[in-house]
Amino acid sequence: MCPDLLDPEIIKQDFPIFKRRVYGKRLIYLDNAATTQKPRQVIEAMREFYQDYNANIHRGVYRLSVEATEAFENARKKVAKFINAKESEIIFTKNATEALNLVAYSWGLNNLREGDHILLTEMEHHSNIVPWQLISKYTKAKIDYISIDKEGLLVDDEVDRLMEKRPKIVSITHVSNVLGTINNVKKIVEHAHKIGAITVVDAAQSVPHMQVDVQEIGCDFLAFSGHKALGPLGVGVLYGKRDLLEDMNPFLGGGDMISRVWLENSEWNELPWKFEAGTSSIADVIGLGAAVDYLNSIGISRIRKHEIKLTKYALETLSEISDLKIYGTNNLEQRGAVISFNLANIHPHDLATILDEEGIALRAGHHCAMPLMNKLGVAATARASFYLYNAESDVDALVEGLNKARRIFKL
Amino acid sequence: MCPDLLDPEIIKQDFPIFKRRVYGKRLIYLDNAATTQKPRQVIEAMREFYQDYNANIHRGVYRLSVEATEAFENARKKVAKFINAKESEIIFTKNATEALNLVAYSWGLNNLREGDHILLTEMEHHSNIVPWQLISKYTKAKIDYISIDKEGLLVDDEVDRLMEKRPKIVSITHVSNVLGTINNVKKIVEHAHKIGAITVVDAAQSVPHMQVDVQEIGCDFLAFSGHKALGPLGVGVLYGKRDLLEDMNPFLGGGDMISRVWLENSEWNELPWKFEAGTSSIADVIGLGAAVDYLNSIGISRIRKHEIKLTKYALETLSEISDLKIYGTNNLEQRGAVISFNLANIHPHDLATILDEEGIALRAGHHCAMPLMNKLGVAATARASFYLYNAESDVDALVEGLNKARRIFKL
Amino acid sequence: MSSEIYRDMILDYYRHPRNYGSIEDAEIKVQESNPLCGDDIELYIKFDEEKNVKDIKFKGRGCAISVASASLMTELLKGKKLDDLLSFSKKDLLEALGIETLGLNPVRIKCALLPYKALKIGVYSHIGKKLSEEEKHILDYESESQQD
Amino acid sequence: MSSEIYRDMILDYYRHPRNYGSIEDAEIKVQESNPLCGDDIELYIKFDEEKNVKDIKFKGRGCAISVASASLMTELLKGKKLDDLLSFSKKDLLEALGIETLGLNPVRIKCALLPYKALKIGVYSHIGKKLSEEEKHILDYESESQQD
Ligand SMILES: Cc1ncc(COP(=O)(O)O)c(C=O)c1O
Ligand SMILES: Cc1ncc(COP(=O)(O)O)c(C=O)c1O
Repeated sequence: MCPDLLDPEIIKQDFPIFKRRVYGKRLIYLDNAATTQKPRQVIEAMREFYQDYNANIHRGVYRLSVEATEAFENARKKVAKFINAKESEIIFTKNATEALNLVAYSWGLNNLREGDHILLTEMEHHSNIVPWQLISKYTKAKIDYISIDKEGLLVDDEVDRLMEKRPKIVSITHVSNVLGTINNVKKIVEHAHKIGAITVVDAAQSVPHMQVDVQEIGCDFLAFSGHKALGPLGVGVLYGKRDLLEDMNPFLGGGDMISRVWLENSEWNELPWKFEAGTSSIADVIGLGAAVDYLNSIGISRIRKHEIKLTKYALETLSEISDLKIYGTNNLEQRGAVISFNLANIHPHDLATILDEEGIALRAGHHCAMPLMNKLGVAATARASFYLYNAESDVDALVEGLNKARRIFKL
Repeated sequence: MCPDLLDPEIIKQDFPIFKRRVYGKRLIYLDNAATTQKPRQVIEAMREFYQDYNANIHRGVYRLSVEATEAFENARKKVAKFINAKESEIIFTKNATEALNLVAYSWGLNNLREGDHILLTEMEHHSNIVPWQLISKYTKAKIDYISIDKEGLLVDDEVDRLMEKRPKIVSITHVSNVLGTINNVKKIVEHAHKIGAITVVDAAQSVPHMQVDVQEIGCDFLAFSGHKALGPLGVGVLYGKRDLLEDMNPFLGGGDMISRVWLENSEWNELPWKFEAGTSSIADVIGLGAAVDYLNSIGISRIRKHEIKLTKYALETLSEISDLKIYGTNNLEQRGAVISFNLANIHPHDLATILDEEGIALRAGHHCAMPLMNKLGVAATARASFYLYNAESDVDALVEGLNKARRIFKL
Repeated sequence: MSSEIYRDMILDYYRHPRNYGSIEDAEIKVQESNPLCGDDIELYIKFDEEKNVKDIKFKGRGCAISVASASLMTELLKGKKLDDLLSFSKKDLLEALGIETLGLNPVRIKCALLPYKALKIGVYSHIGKKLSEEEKHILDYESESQQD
Repeated sequence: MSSEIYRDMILDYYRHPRNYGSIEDAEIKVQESNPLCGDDIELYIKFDEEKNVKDIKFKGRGCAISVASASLMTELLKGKKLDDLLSFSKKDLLEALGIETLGLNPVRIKCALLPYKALKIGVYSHIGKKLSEEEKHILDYESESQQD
């Protein structure tokens, strides 16, 4: 076997959940864009924290607290390194959604006003739409959306046209959680900076699957979730450029984010703590650190290669099923390991129910991207999304399941 | 032994951390107001989730997701019952701080304006001060603070005087995390409602330690953190009255909190999900459910009794140490299991370092209550806070440690 | 096994929805959607002088289960009295669909109950009965407890 | 054992802080606080014509470690050249305090370094050197890495 390629069967052994049976069948987990499974190493890191050194961080003089603080800040170092940022630029939130809201509220409430434009795309997840709608209600700034073409790619001309409105902020997904489209965020960031806009990248679907380097992209902010990258639920990350973060008002107010508080006003803590109000989800952060270690031990570029190979195989075998419509581009360089599709007029929910019986976990619905569904002209799609532990045999099982659905629905 | 009384030594056996040694000594954990230790049952519930049925909730048709959703919403039922609320009134946040910010932003940004008053107290935690300062900057509403007397109790006359300014919102801690003072929140809520104010109770230090019934208190909102109640870090709770929550704008925007999204605007999901944007910290919520089960199995009123007994013992034995000043009331009915003190002119940090060597985890600092510190005329205090697993022997160890400190500082 | 739900009856109702369409001069018009999948239903009811259901129709997009459920429900309720609409229960519908015993999971039961929810909301508002806190809660609770 | 830090020297410096007070016409005046405990320090430095430290004083509230550290630092720096202030290192201070080998935990080392941080911020701003992103980061980083 080529040492460059992953062996998903070996990797699966690190993930306790694959021991479980679903209706007596092996678990075929194809909902990685929603959340990923957790390796033993991550589960253990959290258990160890709670059993050995559970304590609140930063302000404790005693041993447990010192150990917890060290592990917590060490996880921050790991995350910073993982995306090539400085530690003080890594803010822990509860998920990508909170990270995006942080920017919308903290930067948006203080910098947007009537007549200003916010630039998004038609393929955004609700988490990168609704916060801006909320802020646009408060500030009366207007939202524009870059449209997509039939292949599911952003229309270049539309980018140019909408940039001419001189948006104050441009917030764009790196990888679509429905189409799999990988956007050229570096190019869009460059364009946006030329016209003086602030840039935000929603990297929820990219950081877990491919090398993401914030210096290389050049964006001002970048958000992702730990739980989509083998980490625990309950921790997300906002990267922000130091200068911007320093100038910004805090978002949540409370413990840990202040340096001094009086009755009338307060002084903020240094970065990154200025943006981390209240007690952090310490165990989850430490778990995320362990997830980063695990990803590094496998190698993110090997994961990407594995996913390309699997996606290629899936696109090929799925396209052999008649009446099956796949959304998004066939260009593997521009596509992550996410495949949305519809089978004839079988509703995705019905598909998912039939597949469930085969032990296949597949998502059906609007994938928190209703505007995109409208654009595609459907209410919902079925979606298979892969990760390092998925194998071609999982794709084969999916194909078999879809054929069963065809039979049930008498197609 | 009286069956009504807890045996902390037996309870300790449920908490794996007490097996650990600190500098070769047994761990004496007296920082429960910061965060509590976790019983095996809680740690196991989370491990089980990650190993057996880790999946995203609500929108998954497949088995794992159905199981995860069931466990998640079941935890909500438990929490609702625990404080006598309806399920749809229980919103999961990441901590009490986020819960308080949710009210400040969601209700405050939309209802406060110049000339309005916000009423707090001098004994609030930063998490119930700073969010209001932030919102007051946006809305130009003014904050008033009810002052405290020498015993650490709210001054009744001041309550009356400041209510006459007709505050739009009154936000008050149930139990002070520094003084231990138990405020008569029911009375203050009644007063506030008479003048038409919205009421918020910061129950971070009460819910874990005593029976809290939101119907009985009658407040509009109530916030607390799971991690201070044997639960995991990463989950907090906001209770809100249904009518109010229905009328309110959402706080964080994103997945799960919408019913429909278009490019221009969105429709919100039903309660409580309208306020739960993005992927929830599912494992932590399930862990909190297990913590509630555990607390119920012991009985919250037994815990309160145990704490009163322990606090009484601690107040008595500590007061025998000369030069030791204890803050707060001696009336055990009005005091939680929190004791802040200073020993002569030994700085609390120095005290904590000396105690640390004895395996004693004790907090030293401003306890996220700087305005209160200013009122007390100190920069910091030492603080011992108890929970169900603490015993009189822990208090004895503390006294011994303090005597050692006296010797080192040649008092 | 839950794929047993896809029996001929259900598939037939799905392929050939009964009472599909809208009623211009309906006394009851409701729109309900399932936030979990984006499916929605519009329900129309027209009464005759005796307050019996003269016509009942639905429109919308949905899965086999929700469309079959709406088809069946409209068939069951045509000609019925207003009181019957009020007493018509979740259980009645699920039994008629024959899915009570299939161990269908709660998310899919929610699909089956989308027409039911539309019906209840429509009928209550038609009789001008402002639902109390408690009643709204029960209605919601039903759907909530189905969901989890 | 970390309580060894409370040796006679440290306790003596704590009880009888050296160079305690303020300097009216100081060229350098800085206020720094430790957000973790609320302690703060004010540092004053006055130079003579040759740019040697003519007087140096501090004020504020703090624990034995930070007060002793400030006392000692001011003693060490009195009469020194501006350049010496610039090259004065974290290590110099910790060695002088004799706490490098005590395994003191990072939170408490932060206490010992509060006067040092005030000194660096004051001296840099005195020589009008606008700290670069990078240099600020290093200064912060020092305190951060001490903290965790
Ligand atoms: C009274 C009080 N309110 C609020 C909080 C904030 O809790 P958390 O840090 O979990 O958000 C705390 C604890 O830190 C507290 O003691
Ligand atoms: C592209 C994208 N952005 C944002 C999110 C939100 O992530 P979370 O729910 O963890 O906040 C997701 C996943 O749900 C996503 O796929």
